Formats: sequence, structure tokens, C-alpha cells
Amino acid sequence: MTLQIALRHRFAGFVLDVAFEAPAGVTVLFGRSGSGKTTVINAVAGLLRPDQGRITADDVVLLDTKAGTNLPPHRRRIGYVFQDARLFPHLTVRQNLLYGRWFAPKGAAAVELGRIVDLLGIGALLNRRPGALSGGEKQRVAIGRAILSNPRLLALDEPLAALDEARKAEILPYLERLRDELRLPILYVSHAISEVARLATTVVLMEAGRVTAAGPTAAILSDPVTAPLLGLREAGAILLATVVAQDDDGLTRLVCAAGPLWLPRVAAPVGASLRVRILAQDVMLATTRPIGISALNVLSTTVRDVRMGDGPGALVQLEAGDEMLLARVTRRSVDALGLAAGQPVFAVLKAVSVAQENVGATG
Amino acid sequence: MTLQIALRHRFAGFVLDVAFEAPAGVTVLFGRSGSGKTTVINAVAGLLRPDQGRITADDVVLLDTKAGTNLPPHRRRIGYVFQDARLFPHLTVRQNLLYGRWFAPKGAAAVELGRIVDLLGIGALLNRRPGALSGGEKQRVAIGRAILSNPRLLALDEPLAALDEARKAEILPYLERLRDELRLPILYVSHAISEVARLATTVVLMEAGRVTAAGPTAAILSDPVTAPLLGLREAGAILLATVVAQDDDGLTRLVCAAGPLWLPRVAAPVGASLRVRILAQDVMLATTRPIGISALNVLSTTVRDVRMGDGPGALVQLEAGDEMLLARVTRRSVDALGLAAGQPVFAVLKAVSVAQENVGATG
Amino acid sequence: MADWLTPDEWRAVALSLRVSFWATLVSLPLGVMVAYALARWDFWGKQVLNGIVHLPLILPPVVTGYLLLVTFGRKGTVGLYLDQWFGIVFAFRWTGAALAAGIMAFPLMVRAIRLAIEAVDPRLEQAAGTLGASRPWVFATVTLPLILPGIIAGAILAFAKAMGEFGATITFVSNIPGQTQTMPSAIYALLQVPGGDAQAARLVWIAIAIAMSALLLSEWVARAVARRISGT
Amino acid sequence: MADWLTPDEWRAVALSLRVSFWATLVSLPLGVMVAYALARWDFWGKQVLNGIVHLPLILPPVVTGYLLLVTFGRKGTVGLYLDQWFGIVFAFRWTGAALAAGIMAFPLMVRAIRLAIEAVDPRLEQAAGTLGASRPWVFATVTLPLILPGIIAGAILAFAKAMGEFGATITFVSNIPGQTQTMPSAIYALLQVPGGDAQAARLVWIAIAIAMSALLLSEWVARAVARRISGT
Amino acid sequence: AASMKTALDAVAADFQAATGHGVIISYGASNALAKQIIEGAPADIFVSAAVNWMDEVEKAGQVVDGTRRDLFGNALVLVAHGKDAAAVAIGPGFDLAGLLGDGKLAMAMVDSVPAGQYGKEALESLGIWSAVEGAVAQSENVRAALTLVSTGEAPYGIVYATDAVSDDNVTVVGTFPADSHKPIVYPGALLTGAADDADRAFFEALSLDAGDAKFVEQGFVILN
Ligand SMILES: Nc1ncnc2c1ncn2[C@@H]1O[C@H](COP(=O)(O)OP(=O)(O)OP(=O)(O)O)[C@@H](O)[C@H]1O
Ligand SMILES: Nc1ncnc2c1ncn2[C@@H]1O[C@H](COP(=O)(O)OP(=O)(O)OP(=O)(O)O)[C@@H](O)[C@H]1O
Ligand SMILES: [Mg+2]
Ligand SMILES: [Mg+2]
Repeated sequence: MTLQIALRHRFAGFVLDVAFEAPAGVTVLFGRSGSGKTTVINAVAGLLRPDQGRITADDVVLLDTKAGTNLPPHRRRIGYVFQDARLFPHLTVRQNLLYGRWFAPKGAAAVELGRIVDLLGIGALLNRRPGALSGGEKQRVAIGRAILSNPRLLALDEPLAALDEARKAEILPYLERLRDELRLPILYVSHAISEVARLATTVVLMEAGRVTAAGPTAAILSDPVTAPLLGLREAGAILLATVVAQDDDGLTRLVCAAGPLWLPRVAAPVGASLRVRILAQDVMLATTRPIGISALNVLSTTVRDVRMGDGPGALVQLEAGDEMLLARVTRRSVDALGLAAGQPVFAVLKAVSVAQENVGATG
Repeated sequence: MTLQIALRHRFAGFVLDVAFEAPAGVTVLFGRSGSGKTTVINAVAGLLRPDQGRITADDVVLLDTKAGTNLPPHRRRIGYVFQDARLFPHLTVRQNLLYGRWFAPKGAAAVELGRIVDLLGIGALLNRRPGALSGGEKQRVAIGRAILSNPRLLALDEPLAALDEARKAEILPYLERLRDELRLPILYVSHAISEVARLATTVVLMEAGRVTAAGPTAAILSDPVTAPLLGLREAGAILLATVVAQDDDGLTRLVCAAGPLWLPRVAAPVGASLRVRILAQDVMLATTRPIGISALNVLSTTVRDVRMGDGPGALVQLEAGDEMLLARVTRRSVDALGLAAGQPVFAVLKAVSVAQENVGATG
Repeated sequence: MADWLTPDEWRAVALSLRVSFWATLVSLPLGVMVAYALARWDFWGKQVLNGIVHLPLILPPVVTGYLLLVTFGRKGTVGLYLDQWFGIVFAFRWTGAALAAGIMAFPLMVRAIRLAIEAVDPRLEQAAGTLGASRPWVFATVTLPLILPGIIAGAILAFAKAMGEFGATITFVSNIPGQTQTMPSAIYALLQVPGGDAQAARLVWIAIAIAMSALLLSEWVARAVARRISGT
Repeated sequence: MADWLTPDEWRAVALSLRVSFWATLVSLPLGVMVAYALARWDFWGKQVLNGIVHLPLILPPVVTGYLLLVTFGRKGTVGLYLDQWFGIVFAFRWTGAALAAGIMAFPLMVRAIRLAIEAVDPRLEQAAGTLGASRPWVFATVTLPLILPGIIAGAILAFAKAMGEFGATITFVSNIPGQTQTMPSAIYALLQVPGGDAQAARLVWIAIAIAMSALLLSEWVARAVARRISGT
Repeated sequence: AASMKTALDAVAADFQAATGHGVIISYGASNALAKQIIEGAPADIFVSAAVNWMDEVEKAGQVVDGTRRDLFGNALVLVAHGKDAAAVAIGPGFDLAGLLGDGKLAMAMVDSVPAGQYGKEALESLGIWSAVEGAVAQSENVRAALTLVSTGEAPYGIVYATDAVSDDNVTVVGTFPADSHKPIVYPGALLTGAADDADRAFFEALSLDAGDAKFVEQGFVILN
């Protein structure tokens, strides 16, 4: 399903004017606080009627201000996890979770309550009321409620912001599965670039009510122009890799265009194809193949571009076959190693640098 | 000011039983969702009367259930940033910000409104009402409101969770200054270890209503036992370093017990003493001093301890003078390099690996 | 009890209970609807409706009674047709007393419910909408449970008012023992009689006892509901 | 206007306005206090207070008037001392009419304000507390502004009720043209005379017009307040 | 007329005991009852405290021809608060105003309620109305006026003799001369809605000796 969104709306002192396409998969809206992300989602969900706009999901017109079409929220079937959880205070957690069930079309591929409850770790809360939940617990129930409503599209507004890393690490793969197995399109607002890199099929960068860049995740993340918009520390490229073997010492061996790659155990069968995000700052460059070091991965690449930053840093774009890699080094090192386009260099990467959250199924 | 906290409280299905000390500086409460962090802060702020407990701030008794003392919230003067912003809907942003002023003791060291407004980027919102703010904007106003109430202690419950990295990067140094200049003790709940490492003087790890570890940040973060509790990727040690020079190419030269250290420009004068957090996973080990590589920092250290993990990884504790460093490598590398206690190794660290947020003033 | 109450008094008590109960019960759904419309919709004539609802409060009860008499009386503009077409007669029946009580209590009921509706966070209703609930369902599953305390308050106000209603009732349906003589009418009649005070006082105490019981019950229910909502 | 209203009627209109205005204004602070106590505190005798507040609703107005007479009358238990010590006399004065109207309207006012108080999110009050506001300040700066719509609703209900109050007033302070003859009394008097209907109708229309204006004004104010709170 | 309750109830009880026919009596203000009858109230007999409201009912064609008659009469008295107030001589120009001092004179509404109308008429004919007009507290009905005197709120009041009978806190200090006001009569009539003999029988019973005795007991004057 592809979502086409074109909106124009003005609040006192704020103008939203966006147009973008959200193809199947996860589309992440990324932007600073107050840039208009929630406003966009509200319009998609039908909670805000924009001054002008047209929103279609494949050939269903959700909104067309010109034609006067405006599907009411309950007929849009968009599972919305609000930035503030908005649980129903008079219902128990279980009733909150099952609320959407009443209204879901019969026979739709149903997600099991038990499964979601386990995933979100809210089994002990089922008979409580929202008033007595912690901040993170509320947010988890809200996620469950949206998923269980059997929506045609999920809209998640910073769903994991209030959660600890461990819980995030459990929920993210599940969202991935929703994306892949149920082929549920997801609109996702997040400030955490690791979530973006891991989940996103498409990234939409917003700034002050406008879209400053939009496109496939790999392209946006490895583009030295857009990368700084995401925060320099989070710049990085996505490599496609295939699982070759699961070694005994807990490492997984993969192969990518630039050579072999060892990562801490990846829970994927041999032959599986994965997206591995490699942060620019985790990549060290060497002119000669280093020896006697702890880093396991040494990839042969060629410098394609060197972009000096304003500060002490530089972004080096590397080519390996038809894949791209980004490395962030100091300008001093660029000078010392004499890095220039066309020069072959070794990219050194520690196996442990690649976090679980940066390895995702291709989707 | 030292806060002494001892609490015992039971909700249906949840028992809180904690006792810890929060010395001057920032005390971070860290723990999974539902572990009781907010409950502790509520008790400190006087919003929850625990079944049993005693809370003192230096010699002021805020609560003593045995003695029947229970200072009402408004006499505790604790600037509380709630997990849900709780702005006053009938007041403008400006009135919200100034609300605490009315009640602050006269002549107390006042923080300027203009300063806070600029810092939080809410200048354009001053005449709006909270109903028309975005999630992050609300949270920023809530932070401003608490700081401007001239409290004797700040209690921040995940204040930055809804904010983008850029905004966080602006607010964190400010909180640091509050800690250091106004010598304002801060209780801080966070799921983001980078915030913990940067701000915390003391870390209190909570799990299911209990304190599992508590102590000075450096000790907790570099302890191979407690580090995994924080998330392995976030394990790391804190080095004390002194600024030696600000180089022309945007790098700052520091010196620490293990030798010279180059970092991207640190905004601190020559001679300043800093806390630099070095993540275990950013440290690469080499048996011989590597050459022709982009990493600028090569520190001479000695292996002190190698702790094999359950998975493919190992944590190597390194000694340099009387400072500690942690390195996270694969078990395979431990074997390949034959790492063992007492062996000298070079710790290789990219200058850019050390994020701004991991460099803080000593406090 | 039958000892110290004359059969007429006894009947007045029973009748008052019946009248108040039905007046409250029947007007409740209408009250909720009107309150919802006033709280949430903008429509032409909204303020007119609002005014009409408040009318019984503003007018001296006697006037309301007369208006009822000329409207719903046996020869009244509406009463005539209700009788001819549906065989419904209010005039000089206990149903008429209930009608009068219901109308007199209506503004109180509507205002209480309306205040409760206005206090419901519309964001919760929005959330219900995104989960697939249409307007009526949102109302039934979210708004209604959340305004329950207000509905209870409205109902108890209406019940109490119906128990005490006198002016409009006696004017509309007169004061016929066993048929339209409610407790207030009976008390009134007793007060007109030399030496009837003691008997009137007895009825007053009974009225107070009944209303207090209803009040306590409502407080208790409202508390239980509120506790459920606050989640403890 | 003076043309088509007799001086007595004219005085009745003015008196009704005065009585209703003061009845509402004076009972408002007390109403807020009682509503707050009922909504937020738990104290011994709470349900008794609650019952007493509702009493004027339950009792036939004549009874309330009679009780007022024996309490606040010149020789009444309280009235005697008010007169002796403070020189305050209610009997046969417009102040007595205001007292009667205020007491009759009190349950309506309290209920509206109480509902509004119960709808205030206590977490906002907590937040105010942490910012240094003591209980009374929290009330003045947070609770009070947030319940303003409820207070307005309570005031308009009370005003409307006061405009329509008849039974208790006439029983308590009788019907002295220019002093205690309010519009309802005047209307009642007119209705007693064959053929007085037309004149009564005129007064009824004036009463309606006044009450509607007050109602519209209150709606408008409440709307402005609500808009401020919702932040748009 | 509500003031007849005691006597009427007694007569009705006797009637039921004698004939087995129950009687349902609705007490209320004469004007309200009249309007209800005109609007179709299912009433068989109307007893009014005021001549004019009976006229209205008759005008509306609700009265069975020839059945209207004046049933009872009543007298107007001046009552004072207290058990043993001094009697006063009521005559033309007597000093009621001086008697009142700064107290009020409790009456039923002087322009609308029958007792008030008679009272005003009496005071006018005695030439003292203008002197006391400002001191008159008008009540909804005679009973309320009596209550004002009974509680001491007003030192004096003008009520029917029938009302003053049983109140221990008031003393009848004088009776208004019968010629100072129109005769106080309570007309009664059978209504067109009434059909059966029982109705007629009860209407007759009202004026039978037994019935009369009950009314006399209450201070009424029998007119038929
Ligand atoms: N009802 C409103 N009236 C006026 N301005 C509004 C209204 N709602 C939102 N805004 C403004 O529109 C802008 C965009 O708001 P939005 O909630 O979409 O931001 P966001 O990108 O979701 O931010 P955050 O990450 O902080 O949640 C903000 O500047 C906000 O102040
Ligand atoms: N009023 C209450 N009644 C019952 N249980 C409660 C109540 N308030 C909190 N709890 C429970 O107490 C536990 C601790 O709650 P608390 O809010 O302190 O967690 P937290 O550490 O702040 O979590 P989070 O990071 O999700 O905000 C949770 O399991 C919660 O469900
Ligand atoms: Mg938002
Ligand atoms: Mg919490």
C-alpha cells in the first residue's frame, strides 16, 4: 500500500506544507521538536482537517479537501499510538487492548492478544486501570491497543521514547515483523536515529513544517548531504549482507560486497539477507592492512569522496563493489593518510560496534 | 546538599523498598519501565505518602513516617518536571514559566526568564497556551517552569525523552551548569545512558522496586559487573583529562593518565579538567602500536582483567596509571591476541568516537 | 407505619415515589441527548433550545403548571391529539404529575450532565475514533461511561426536585388523593388546615428520609464509579 | 416601557433583578466553599451537610419558607440574635427575599460547581504544589480558573432559579409591593384574578427576556473561558 | 378552597360510611381549581372560596343549571399574636395603625385572594385602609397570613374566623362588622361532567344537618 500525502495547513505562527509518498514498509518522519510531525499524522488519521490537502491510501481517498471528501477517523482504520498515551481511564488494560477488536472487520488477520501482551511485558497489568500505570507501561499498552485494532496502517508517534533500551530491543523486531509479515504500512515518528535506520524503508526529514528530504533509508543515511541533518554521530551507511555461517564462538559470518563481515550472533538463518547499518564514526581507515588488532573486520574499499566538515571532522564516502560505506574521521587524519578520491583504503570495523538494533531484516 | 532517602511502599502487585543517598550533584535513577523510578521521585516531592519512609535533605526532614513529619509539597520546594508535562492549561506559556516565581522566597538566586527561554527555544511560544503545543514543546516549557521556580532541588523525570538530539545537546550543558554553578542537586530519571554518563555524579540502578546498585558514576559505569545492567553497548569508563591545547584544525588536545588524547573541539579553557566517557565498544586493542591508521589516539595500557561474556563478547579492563579503561572485544580477538592480565596493550580510539555528550565538566 | 400514616398520606408517599422515579427515568435519556447537543454541537437555534430547557426554572411554577394545563390538558393543544391518536392522557393522572415533575427537574438534570460532558477530554474520543468506533459507539463506550458521575448527579437532582415539586404539579393535575396528590401537595393541604402542622411535619420527615436515602445511594454509586475511573 | 407596566409591576421587575443578583452573588463564595468541601474533603458529617444543602430541593417551597420564618424571622431562633446583635433583619425586607431565593437556589449552584471541581485533574494541583503554591494558592491560581465554567453554570442556574422562586419567598417575607413583591409574586397575584392572565403573560415575557439575556451572557462567557483553556 | 379541609373530610367520611360511595376531594386555590375545571378536569362538584371564580366556571358552561348555590358563609376577624391579647373594638376609623406600631398587618393578597379582597374592602369601608396600606404584608393565602401572626412575625392579621379557631398562638381580638365587606360566601355547584346520583347525593349531604354541624364546628356560617 502506498500512502500519498499532500497537506497545507496553518496554525497561528506555524505553516505546514508537505507532500510526500509513503510506500509500503515503514516511513519514518524525522525532525526537530515542533517541526510538524504530529500534525501530519493527525491529518492522516483524520483528527485534523487541514486547510488544503489530499491523502490517499492506494486508491482509497482518505481526504480530498478540493473534492470535499473527508473519511471520518473510524473509517480510516489507522492504528494510532499517540505521543500521549490516551488510554481509556474507565477501562482495564485488557479492555483497552481489546477495544479496537469490537470494531475491526470480521475475519481480518487477527493479531493474538497473548502474543502482544507477552511482547510488551504487560501480562501483570491486564486487570489494572491506566491511572495506576507507570509512564512506560501506559505507552506499551497504547502500542498494544493500536496493533490489536487490526488497522490498515499503523501510525506511531514516538512510541518508544519512554521505554528502556531492553524493552525497545524487544519491541523493534516485532514492529519489523509486522511490517514484513502482515505487510502493514507504518508511519513512524522518532527522534532516535537507530530506530530510523533499523525500521525505516523511507525517511522523511522535516524542518519547520516542510519536507527537506525524503527517500529510501539507505540513500538518505549514506548521503553526506542529508546525513548531517540526522545528527553527525548517527550518519552511516547500510550494507546488504548475506548470512554465511553461525560460528561456535557466538559470531555470525556474513558476506557483503566489500568482503567478509563478522558480527555478534545475528538471529537469522544461513542464507538470510540482512541490512546492516554501519555508523560512519565506527569505521577506522588504514592505508595498510593492520595486524595484531582486536578488530575483526577489515574491508577493502576505495575512497570515492571526501567531504570536509566545518569542524574538525570529515566524512569519507567509500566504495566497495556497488555498495557505499561512510567513515567519519578527523581532518587531521585525512591529511596524515593523504586520503583522496580513487585511493584504495582498508575500512576497519569492530564486530561489537554493530549493535543488534542496527541489524535488521531487509524489508 | 545530601538527600537521604529510605522508602517502603506497596501498591497492589508492586513493592517499593529502596534506601540510598543522593549526594550533591546529579543522581540518576536508572531502571526499566515500571521499576519504581517515578514512585521514588513522587515520594521525594511529597506527592506520594509512602507507607514507611524517611527523607531528609541535609538536616531538613522532608518526611518521617515514624515521627509523623510530612512536609507538604509546597514547602519542600522541589522543582519537578513530570513525565507528563502537566502544564496549566489556563495559563499562557509565559505564565506557566513564571508560575513558581510568585512563591519563590524573595532574594533567592534567580534564574533569568530570557535565558531559559532562549535555551529551550520557546521564545515564539510565550503567548500561546499549552493546548496548542507539540509534545516536545510542552516538555521544554515544563523544564523551564521547574527551573524558574527557584527550587532547592530539581527532580527531572525523563525530561529529554521527547526531544530531538540537537535540542538535547543544547539542554544538557545547561543542566550541567545548573549542577555546577547554582550547585543545585538534581534527581534525574533517564533511560538514555549517554545522559547518565554525562550528567550523573551518582547512579542508582533500580529493578522491580529495589536498588540493585548505587554509587559514583565512574565506578558504576566501569564496573564490569554493573556495566551490563546498563546495557552492554553503553558500558564504558570515565577518564579524567586536562585540556592542554586547542589546535587549529578543530581538535582539542588533552592529557590523561594514559597519555595524550585528541578530541573534537571541547569548549573548555586550557587547564580545565574534564570527565571523558570512553565507551568500551569504541576501544580497539592492538598488541603493537598501529601505524597508517586514521585513529588519532593510541594509549599505552596494561590489561588488568578479562571477563568473558555469555555471548561472543568479552570486557577487558585496562589500567593506565590509576585510571581505568574498558574495552569490549570479541572472545575470538581475546584468543587471537592472547590477552591476559598484566599484558601491555595499546588502546586505539578514534577522536570522533567520543561524542560531545560524553564530555562533561567535572562535577 | 400504616398506623401512624393515614391511607391518604400513605398513598401520597407511594405516589411521590412513583412520580419521581418515572419522571427521572424517562427524562434521563432525553436529558443526556439535550445535554450532549448543547455541549458538543453548534446548530441553529441552540440558544433557543437552551432557553427552553431553562424555562421551568425561570418561570414561577404556577405559570409552568398553567402552560402544561393548556398544552397537555385534556383540551390542550397537544393533549387533545395525544388523547385522540394515542390514547395518552396526562391530565389529572399520576402521569401528568410525573410530566410536571420531569419538566421542572429537566434544567437541573441537563446542566449537570452537560457539565460532565464538557469535562470529557475530547482526545479520548478521538482515540476511540482511530480505533474504529463510529460516533455513536464512541459515545456509548467512552463518553457515556466517563460522564456517569454527572448522569448520577443529574438524576439525583432531578429525583430530589421531583420529590419536592409542588407548584406546577398542583396547578396542572390538581391535588387528587391517590391519583395526583403527591407528598408536597398533601403537605400543602395539611398546612391549610388548622392544626394540620404536626401531620405535615410527619410527611416532611418522610420526604427528607426518602430523599436522603436516594442521595446517599447516589453518592455511594458516584464514588464507586469515580474510583473505577481513577484506577485504584 | 413605563407605559405598559404599572409602577407596581415595574417595581417587581426591579426588585426581582436585585434579589436574584444579590442572592446569586452572596451565595457564590459559600457555594464554592461547600462544593469544594463536598468534592474534595472527607469529614465527619459530610453526608449531613450534603443532605442539608439538598433540603430546599426536596421540601415543598412552602415548608422551606416556613422553616426560614421560624429561623430567620424577627422572632426566629437565629433572626432574633441577628437583629439584636447586628441589627440585621430579614423579615419583610428584600434581603429576606434574597435569602429565600439564595437558599432555594443553593443546591443547584453547589451541584454545578461540585461537578466542575471533581473534573479538575488533581495532577495539575499537585504540579502547582511542587512549584511552591500552598493549598489556598493552588485553589486560587489553578482550581478556581479551571472551574470557572462550572461556577458560571452554577451562577446562572442560581440566578434563573432566583428569578422564578415564589413559594418560599412569599411564605417567608410575604408580598409587599416595592419591598418583597418579586415578579413571581406579582404574576401569582395576577393569576388569582379572573382576567388577569394577559397582564401576567406580560410579566412572564419580561421574566423570560431577562433570564434569556443572562443565559446568553453566561454561555458567551463560558465559551470564552473554555476557549482560553483549550488554548486556541 | 383548602380552608374547608377538616369539615369536608369529615362529611366525606360520613357519606362514605353511609352510602358506600367514596369521595375524592382535591383541595387547592380556587383559581387553580377553576382553571383546571375549565380545562377539563374530571370534577363533579366545585366548591369555591370566591364568587368570581365560580362565575368563571359558570361562564365556561361547566355548571349544571340551577345547582349553584351559596353553601357557607364566613366572618373576617382581626387576630393578634399571643394567647391573651387585649380585645379591640372594630369600628369606623379605629386606630389599627397605632395598634400596629412599626409591625406589619398580615393579610392574604389584597387584590387577588378572596380573604385579602374582603379584608381590604372592610378596611376601606372603615376608612382606615390608607393608614395601614403601607404596613400590609400580603400572603399567598389566609393560612400563610395566620402563620405570620402565629410566629409573631406580624403582631396582627386579618383572617377568616374559621382559620383563627384552633391556633393557640393567636387570639381573636375583634370581628369585622358583617356590613363592612361583601358577604363572604362559598358557592358550590354541580358540574356538567357530573352525572350520577351519588354526586347529587353528596352535594345534598354538604347541606344536610349533619354536614352543617361539621362546618359550624369549624366556624362556618350556614347559608342555605
Ligand atoms: N492547535 C494548534 N494551534 C497552534 N499551533 C499549533 C497547534 N498544534 C500544533 N501547533 C504548532 O505546530 C507546530 C508543529 O506541531 P507538531 O505537534 O506537529 O510538532 P512535532 O513535530 O510533533 O513536535 P514534537 O516532536 O515536539 O512532538 C508546533 O510549533 C506547534 O506549536
Ligand atoms: N497508583 C498505583 N497503583 C498501583 N500500582 C501502581 C500505581 N502507580 C504505579 N504503580 C506500579 O508501580 C510500578 C512502578 O511505577 P513507576 O511509575 O514508579 O515506574 P517507573 O520506574 O517510573 O516506570 P516508567 O519508566 O515506565 O515510567 C509500576 O509497575 C506501576 O504499575
Ligand atoms: Mg509530536
Ligand atoms: Mg515513570
